[in-house]
This record gives sequence, structure tokens and C-alpha cells, in this order.
Amino acid sequence: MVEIFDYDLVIVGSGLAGLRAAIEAARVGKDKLRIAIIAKNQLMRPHSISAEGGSAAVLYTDEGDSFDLHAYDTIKGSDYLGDQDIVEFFVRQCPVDILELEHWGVPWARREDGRVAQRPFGGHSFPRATFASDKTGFYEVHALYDTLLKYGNIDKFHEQFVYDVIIENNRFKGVMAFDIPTGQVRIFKARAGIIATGGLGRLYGYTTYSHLVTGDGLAIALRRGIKLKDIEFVQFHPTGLVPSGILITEGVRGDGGILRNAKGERFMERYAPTKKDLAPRDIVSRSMMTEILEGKGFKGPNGLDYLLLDFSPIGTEKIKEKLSQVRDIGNHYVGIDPVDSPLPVRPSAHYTMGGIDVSRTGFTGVTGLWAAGETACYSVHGSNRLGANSTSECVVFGKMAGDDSAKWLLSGSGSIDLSEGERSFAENFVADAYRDKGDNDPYEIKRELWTTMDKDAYVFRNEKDLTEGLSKIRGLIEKSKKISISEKGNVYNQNLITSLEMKNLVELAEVVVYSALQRKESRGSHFRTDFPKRDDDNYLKHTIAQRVDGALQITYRPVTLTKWKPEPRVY
Amino acid sequence: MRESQIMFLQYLTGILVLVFGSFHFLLISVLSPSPEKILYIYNGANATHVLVGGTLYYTWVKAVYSSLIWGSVFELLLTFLVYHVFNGFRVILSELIPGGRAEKIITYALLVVALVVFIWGSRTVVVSLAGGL
Amino acid sequence: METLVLKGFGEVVKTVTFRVRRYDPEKKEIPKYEEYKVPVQKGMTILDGILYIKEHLDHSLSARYSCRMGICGSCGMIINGKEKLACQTQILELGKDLIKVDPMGNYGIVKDLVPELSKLFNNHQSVKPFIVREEEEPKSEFLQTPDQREKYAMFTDCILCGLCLSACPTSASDELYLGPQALAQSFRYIVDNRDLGFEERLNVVDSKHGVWRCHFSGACSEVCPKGVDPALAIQLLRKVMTTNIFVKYQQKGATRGPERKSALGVS
Amino acid sequence: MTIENKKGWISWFNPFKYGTDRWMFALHRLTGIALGLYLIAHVWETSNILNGQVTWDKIMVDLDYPFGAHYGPFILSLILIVAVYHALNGIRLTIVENGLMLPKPYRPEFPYKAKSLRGLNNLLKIVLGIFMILISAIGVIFIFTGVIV
Ligand SMILES: Cc1cc2nc3c(=O)[nH]c(=O)nc-3n(C[C@H](O)[C@H](O)[C@H](O)COP(=O)(O)OP(=O)(O)OC[C@H]3O[C@@H](n4cnc5c(N)ncnc54)[C@H](O)[C@@H]3O)c2cc1C
Ligand code: HEM
Ligand code: SF4
Ligand code: F3S
Ligand code: FES
Repeated sequence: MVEIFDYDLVIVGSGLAGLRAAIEAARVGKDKLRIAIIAKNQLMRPHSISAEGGSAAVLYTDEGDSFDLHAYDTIKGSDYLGDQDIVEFFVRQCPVDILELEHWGVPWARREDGRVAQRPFGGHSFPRATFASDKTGFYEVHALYDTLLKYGNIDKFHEQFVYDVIIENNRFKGVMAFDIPTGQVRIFKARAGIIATGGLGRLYGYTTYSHLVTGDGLAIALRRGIKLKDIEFVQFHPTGLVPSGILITEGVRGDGGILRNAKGERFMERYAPTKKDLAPRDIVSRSMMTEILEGKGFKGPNGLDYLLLDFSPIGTEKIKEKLSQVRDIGNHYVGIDPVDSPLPVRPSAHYTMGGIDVSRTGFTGVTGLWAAGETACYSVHGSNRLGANSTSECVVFGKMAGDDSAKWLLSGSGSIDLSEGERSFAENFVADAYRDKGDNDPYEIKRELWTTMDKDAYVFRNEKDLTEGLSKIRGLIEKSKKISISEKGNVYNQNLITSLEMKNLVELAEVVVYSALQRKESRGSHFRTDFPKRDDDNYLKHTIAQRVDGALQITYRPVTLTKWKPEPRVY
Repeated sequence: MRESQIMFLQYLTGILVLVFGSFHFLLISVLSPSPEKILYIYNGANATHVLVGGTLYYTWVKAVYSSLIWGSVFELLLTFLVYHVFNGFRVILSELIPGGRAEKIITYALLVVALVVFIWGSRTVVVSLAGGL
Repeated sequence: METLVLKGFGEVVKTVTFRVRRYDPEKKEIPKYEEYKVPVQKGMTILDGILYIKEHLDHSLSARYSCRMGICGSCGMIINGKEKLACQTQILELGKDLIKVDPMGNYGIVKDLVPELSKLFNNHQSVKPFIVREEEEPKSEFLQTPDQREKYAMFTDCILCGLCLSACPTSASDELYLGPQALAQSFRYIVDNRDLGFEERLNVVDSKHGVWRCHFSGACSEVCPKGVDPALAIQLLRKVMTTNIFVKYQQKGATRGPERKSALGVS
Repeated sequence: MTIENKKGWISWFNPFKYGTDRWMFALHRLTGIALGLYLIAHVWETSNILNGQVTWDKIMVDLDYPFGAHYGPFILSLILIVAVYHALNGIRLTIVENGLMLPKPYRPEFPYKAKSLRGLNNLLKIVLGIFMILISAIGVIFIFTGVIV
């Protein structure tokens, strides 16, 4: 039987965006709105917790920072694919939200006089990454989760796997989920919903993402015909730890760390003479891959050749104080204490610039449905995100989505009637997912997907690889329709979850590779060796992908330019 | 009472027990009125217990109990100990069977036992001081 | 430059037996152990081992995991008798050929290695783990010097993994005990100079199953994977409680810094 | 559907795999219970002083000679050692459990050895441990020989 809950607002995802949206909605809605926040892991363990470096905000205007500078950095970083009106709006909101987090207990690092401290970050021309050690995201998530506990009008649901949203006649009606610990199918009826399910990082095997970031929200949106924007842009973080891909924060380089190749050269001097190691991530990643391909790297395990991240300019005391987590990671996972010797690093899939096409408030175009955080694409980051801009984005736009949806809810009323069709769809979906339709192993498909993506849609892309990749992925999609799930239990069935996630991933992989194939230029994180130049005449526009009657359709939309004209991007 | 106050007394009585307990130990050793300050005397050959010379001999123990000073020491020690021990027992049992009615019952039951022990011990002291039964 | 000696993956070094406690509520059996032979590469963690079992040997094994970098707090379990994060424990460093994996104790078991953590979360919530203070427009930050920050900062590292409750002897029998995690968090907020919630937390913390049920057995700090040292927090919290018997404990509440122009929308 | 997985009171007395503090807790609790029971017995024992010499003497002998040998000095020594442990560890607990002699909050650093379980707390353990041995030795020698060193 389906268990049905009735809420005003349901928030899917408890990352920074989801939590912030929930709090804002609770504050705006007071006791008039009933809000549910649900996530597929326990609410305080979203992927945002892994964010390390910092959150960007213009705080020290008296010391030379300004909104314009932040906006310019962001736009230049985005390789001019960012919508400039949104970027300006974004940078103006950041300080308020960062200070709000301060009021809610984030243990920001401090200056001697008690004011919030900031550190330099890649691509930013002013040290404006507000940080707390190197666990910024962790502290932010916990401060937000803790603050959430203050509000009695939010119901918290841990471990609910959302597999679909209910949309009828372009009107949002709720989400379908099952309770992982019991397997109970649930429908959360709601007048409004916010999707904040994060990126699609686990498309790649070598990635900084948590195991659970599988782009479910994006896949659901795609299936329901919602538009996805700029999805081919996947950021590769220069310093993923070999061999696991665990992130070594950019803060290391912000604090003085240096990348070196096998000859011991500080090779970034050649690629970005002014910013050097602190150039934006796409540039550093490409430079690293060039070095590695030129044979100036070290031979690594499983074909993961690597370069070195040298900590020695930072100094032991500062490493211990500001980079404690990195030190922890080095010791735990490669047995190297960064205080003594450098860490092996290599570019690793890290961020999804694209996402659900939304307005400034996160509105998706479907009545009652918002999106927030990494899932959504506001076009702040364009084709390449600057470090520290994403956690800020999540709180800024999470707040917007919460605020907007709550106000919209307060201005109307009514209740949701579910059609019998949706109800039985919800029930049958899970029952059907259990049924064997072939004998393919979902884990096997996932591994194949990873090898394909790691090879064909990595830092350097080209027509041949992408076409090959696309046909492989289409093969995998076919395969994924004929899988068998050996475990049939209802309780904590991770097999079922893996197979559903895997299906989402292969569907998204198709979109990523397909739109990458269409973009015949190099911009930001998307670099085509066969088209190594940026082509503003033909491609200064957003890719919009949409499923129309089952077929994938790519269209384009112009970029909003205001103050800043596209110019060559040198650092 | 707040739990912190209850537990403050637990620590306080613990220390007081140490102080007064030390007197108690000195009493059966160096401070005993007995001429031979020893606990057990055995008759070498068949190893029978000789009571007469030791500090635990009836006469000396009686003497101690009849002294006002020692009587007060014992009474205080007893008070501290009973509080300390039965509060300790309460702590242990409340961790064993936490919450609800059970915990209340345990608390009151222990209170009763504590009173019995306290009264029984005080009886020894008071009656001795008053000159025996 | 010298080549590094990497603990990283590579060829298989040896085979290790995992003895995993299994429990499936739907099968109506009592928990039992099952053994799996796992080929171990250099650098493999217990979590990697479990994922290997899940993918190759037995799909039905369940465990909670996410970040695989020791920060989300999902993967606490008992490994060879001691509470550890699976994703942070190197198989080879254990130096054993038989590895016993149990779900955390003192919680219910949902399935296999998945514990029921609602007790942990409820206790956490009960101590009001947030800054208690009137809400106001954030025009500037509350001033807090690095020294004032240091007073509570170490306790903010808690990842809510729940290992401490599994190791704590009091939690083992007293299910009403708040537990090291929640007590440490209450201390974290009480000594944060931005907070004003001492009075409100008093009734919860200074209660029959609150801070005084800790006997400083130190197991919590011994197993805490993040060095939170909850035992320290609890003892320091008790200092506050004991002093509060004689002098009312007062929280001043930090003062605000100068208004930030950028927060007012000008730059 | 979930089943209980409580370690239960047994684990109070299962300090293996954890640190010294956990051992000391187990012993403190054990000795506390033992001493508490002894107190009740002791109160009853001493109350017999009111019942005249014959009863008193008989009890003194019975308690010394329970299972066919003179165990009195051994039992008394054991009680003494237990009491000394509990008392001196009690002093340590009174200090540290009220937050004294512990480190200030510090910055956790890999490999995360908890400072509260080390430092002055350990020093206390050592100092009090030495006292425990000394006092117990003096006591036991006295109990067996009547000699106070
Ligand atoms: C290692 C790492 C370090 C980073 N460091 C920084 C940094 O220093 N600075 C910065 O600005 N940005 C950083 N980022 C980027 C930033 O952390 C993320 O973009 C951001 O946290 C995304 O937050 P979110 O709220 O959108 O989603 P997430 O935090 O990913 O949360 C997704 C939520 O959705 C839930 N969910 C997903 N699918 C489902 C489903 N099917 N059903 C139910 N619930 C579901 C999940 O349970 C989770 O709660 C980093 C990213 C990584 C990978
Ligand atoms: C001589 C000095 C003593 C001191 C300083 C002392 C100290 C303490 C302290 C501090 C505790 C609390 C432990 C905790 O809550 O963590 C305690 C508990 C206890 N004490 Fe003592 N104590 C002393 C003597 C005694 C004696 C003589 C007895 C019994 C006759 C006794 C019986 C108990 C009991 C039963 C407990 C409860 C044990 C527990 O909670 O685990 N104590 N003691
Ligand atoms: S205090 Fe440590 S062991 Fe306990 S929940 Fe927090 S991080 Fe885990
Ligand atoms: S293990 Fe438990 S008893 Fe106290 S010191 Fe830690 S809370
Ligand atoms: S998986 Fe996140 S802590 Fe182990």
C-alpha cells in the first residue's frame, strides 16, 4: 500500500540548498505552512558536507573588494557563459547570507579583532573565500541542520529515496519516494516542491563526489520533460587525491601550495603567468593533463598518472591550523603526511555547472516546482565555476527558493487531489523495479559507465571519443533496461537503489555526452581538442536539453550580457 | 534537587568519607585504646584466634563506642557513607533500569534501605553513648 | 624529485576474510556471521572491502556509506571489536587476516550493518544545538576573537557518526542517557560566545540522565574519529554545572562588529 | 522491525580495547558496589557490640574463620585494597569530573589522541597509583603483622 503524506511544501535534498530553503520557508511560512524535508541519506549527511575550501562573499569592501570585482571574476571564470544579471544579483546576496550563517553558529575562522577571516581562492582576484579550517561545507551543513531543528513546522524524513515527481498538466503535485529502512512506498503530496538533489558527479569513477551523488533530481526532471541547461560542462578539480579521487581543497594552493611535475618544476608558471597555481580550475586541470600527457607525471596505480601538490611553502603550523582535514586525508588514504611530503594529485570530476533550467528564484516553469543548489542552473557559473562560489550559491539561491515558494504558497490555498493513475504508478514503479527483466548486473553497468566517462568525457574531449562514448552509453541504456536484482527484500535494499541510481546515471550520461558533442568549441571546462578555440560567434549561448516525447532535443538560448564584454581569458 | 547538587554532595561526601575513614583506620591501628595495636593474634601452635590482646577486643571496642568524640566521628562517617553509597546505588540502578515508574520505585526503595542502615548504625552509636542496652 | 611510496591501489597484496554480522528482519532469523574472502589491494579501506563484497560476492549486504572520506559520518561500525569509521580504516593496517565487522552497538539494527540512529538524533536535538538568540538582520558579524573561537571550535568537528554512543558504557545500559555526542554539543553551544541559551539547556543537561551519568570512562574520546574529545566537553560542562550551583552562570552574548557595507547592498 | 543491539550492563565491565580510563571506571564501579555491600554488612557487624561480649567474640571468630581457615586478614586486606582504590580513584574523579586539571579545548590533530585522557589526568593516575600501592602495602603489612611502618 502507498502511504500518503500531505504537506504544503516538500523539499527533496538536504544539502546546503535544501536545508537553507527549508529554514527560509519555515521562517516565512511560520505556522501556516507544513513543510517536509526528505533526503536519501540521513539529513545531516548530504554531499555538501565534503565541501572544503570556502564560501565566496564580498565582505571587506574597505580593503579593496567590491561587488563588481566579484562579479567580474565570476564572469571571467565562467568564460562569459554566465548570465551577467544573475551574477550581479548573486554577488550582492552573498555577504548577507554568509553573515547569516555566522549568526547561526558556523565557526568561521577569525581575524585577531574578531571579524570573519577570508582566504585567497582560485580565480578570485581578492581573498574572499570565507572559510572555517578546511571543512567549510561540513560546518555550514551542520550549522544549517542544527538551525533547522529550531523550527517545529518542519518534518524531517531521513533516508527516503525519491524516484519521481508528480506533475499533471504542468502543475506540481508531490513526489514519490520509498522509505529505505522499510521499503514502504510513500507519496508526499504537496502544493509546492523544491528539488535540491545535487549534481551528477558519480557519472565518473574518478571523482571527488560522495557515492550518493547520482543526479537523481536531474534525471527525474529530464524524464518529466523539464529543461536541463548547459549540462555538458562538468568541472574537473585539479587536485583529486590519487587513487580514490578524494578532494584536496583548492585552499591548499590558496594558502601557498604549489603544483609540481615529475621534474620538480612549478609548471603553472608557464600556463598562467600571473595567477599561477591559483588560476581557475579548468585551466589548472588542463595544464596538469597536458603535463601528464607529455610524460612529465608520475606513473600511478590503475593508470592514474599523477603530479605532486607541494605543501612545503605553507609551513607546518599553518597546515595544522588551516588544512587539518587535508592532513587527515593524506595520512588516512595514502599514508603521506603533507607536512613531510607532497601529495599525489590528478584532475577529478568535481562539479556540475549545468542543471535544471531555472529563473533567479529557482522557479522551474512547472507551477509549484522550484529547484535549488547544484541541481539547478542559474547560469552563475557558466562554463566553469570558480572555487567557493558554489556553497555561496547554494545558500543564496536556497534561500530564494524557500522564500519564493513559501510566499507563493501563502498567497494561495487549496489541496492536492491525486489521480488514481499517479497513485498506482507510484506503487507499480517500485514493484516493477524489483522484477527481473534480464540478467545484467547493475553494478557491472555502473562500472562500465565509469570507464567510459573517465576516458571519453574527461578534461580533453574530441569528436571521436565522444561519439564512441555516446554509442557505448546508448548500449548501456539498453542494457540497463534488462537488469536483474538478486536481492528482493524490502528492508534497506541498496541493490534496488543502486539499480535506480544507475538508470538515472546512464540517462544523464547520454545528455552530457550528447550535448558535449554538439558544442563544437572550447569554453571553460569543456575543451575539445578538435576545436581548441572559444567560438563566441556560434556558441556564446546556453545548451538546453529536453526530452520531448522520449527523444532528446538540444536547443540554444543566448547569454545575457550586461557590463562585461567577452574578452580573451588569460590569467 | 538538581542532579548537579545531588552529585556535588556525592563528591563532597566521598572526600569526607576519605577523611573520616582515615580516622577510622587509625582507630583500629595506632589510636586504639588497646595496649597491643594489632588486629589479629593467633596462638602459634594450633592457630586459634586470641581475642584478648587485639584492637578488636570487646573491651576496647566498647571503650571506643563510649567516647563522645569517636561516637561523633562514627555518626558523621555513617551519615556521609550512607548518602554516598545509596546515591551511588541509585546511580547504578538508574542506569540499569532507566526511566519511568521503575526508576521512582528504585529511588524510594533505596531511600528506605538507606534509612534502615542509617538508623541501625546510629542506634549502635547512640545506645553505646547512652551506656548500653 | 623522488618518487613517492604510495599506499594507493595496485595489485592485490593478500586475501583477507571478512566475518560480517548479518541480520535481515524479513528472514526472521537471529543475527549470524557470514564470511567473505576479499582480495586486498594496497590502500583499500574496510568500506572498499564491504563495497567489494556488495558488488562481487553478495548483493544483499547492506551498509550505510556516502562520502568515503570520513566526513559524512555514515559508516560507523565495530571493526575487530572497536568502533571505527569503515571508510577511514585501512585493511592492511589492521594487520589481521580475519576481520570481524559488527554493526554499532547500543542502537537497534535495521539490517546488517545499518544501525537505527534516531536515538542519537533525538538526543542531539534535545539539547537545543543551535544559537539561541533573537533573530536579527545580519548586517554584521558577532565579534569573536580566535581565542574565543578556540573555546568551542574543537567540538564543532562532531560528524554525528554515533561511534561514541556505541562505545560508552553508560549508553550501553541507559537508553535515556543523552550520550557523549549530545552533551558535547550542548557544551559547544553554551561556550560559544554568540549563544544565550544556557538556561534553556539546563533542564535537559542537568537532569537525571544528563551530564552526570557520564563516569569519565573515556571510551567516547578513545573512538571518536574526529578528535572531538567529547569526554573533555562533558567534564568541562560539569565544571560549569558545579559552579552554577554557587554562582549563576552568565552568558554575555557577543557584541556586533561594525556594519558591513556589502551586507547593506553597497560596495 | 529493527532489533535491539544493546551491549547492556555487561559492557560496564568490559573495558578491553579501550583506554585506561575505561578500566578505571569498571574497577571503580565494581569496588563501589562491593564497598557498599560491605558497609551494610559492617553496620550490622558493629551493631553487635550492643549484644554483649559473648556474641561479639563469637562474631569476631566466625568472621575470621569462615571456611575452615583464618581468612580474616586476607578478607580485611582485600577490603582495604578495594577501599584504597575506590577512595584514591574517587579523588581523581572528583577532580577531573568537575573539569579540573584537564586541558583547555585544543585543536584536534591527526592522529587524534584525546588530550583529556592523557596529560595531567595521566599524571594523577600515576601519582595516585603510587599512593595506592604505598597505602595498601602499609595497611596489609599492619593487618598481618601489627607493624606500622
Ligand atoms: C569534494 C567537494 C568539495 C567542494 N568544495 C567546495 C568549496 O570549497 N566551496 C564551494 O563553494 N563549493 C564546493 N563544492 C561544491 C559544493 O559543495 C556543492 O556544489 C554543493 O554542496 C551542492 O549542494 P546541494 O545542496 O546542491 O546538493 P548536495 O549537497 O549534493 O545534496 C543533495 C541532497 O539531495 C539528496 N538526494 C539526492 N538524490 C536523492 C533522491 N533520489 N531522493 C532523495 N534525496 C536525494 C541527497 O540525500 C542530499 O541530501 C565542493 C564539491 C565537492 C565534490
Ligand atoms: C574514601 C573516599 C571515597 C571517595 C573519594 C569516593 C568517591 C566517589 C566518587 C567520586 C564517586 C562517583 C563516581 C562517578 O559518578 O563517576 C563514587 C561512587 C561510588 N562510591 Fe565512592 N568514594 C569513596 C568511598 C566510598 C566508600 C567507602 C564506599 C562504600 C562503602 C563508596 C561507594 C561508592 C559507590 C557505591 C559508588 C557508585 C559507583 C558508581 O557510580 O559507579 N565510596 N565514589
Ligand atoms: S563525538 Fe565523535 S564519535 Fe561521537 S558522534 Fe561526534 S564525531 Fe562521532
Ligand atoms: S564513554 Fe561515556 S561515560 Fe563518559 S567519558 Fe564518554 S560519556
Ligand atoms: S562514508 Fe562518510 S564517513 Fe565513512
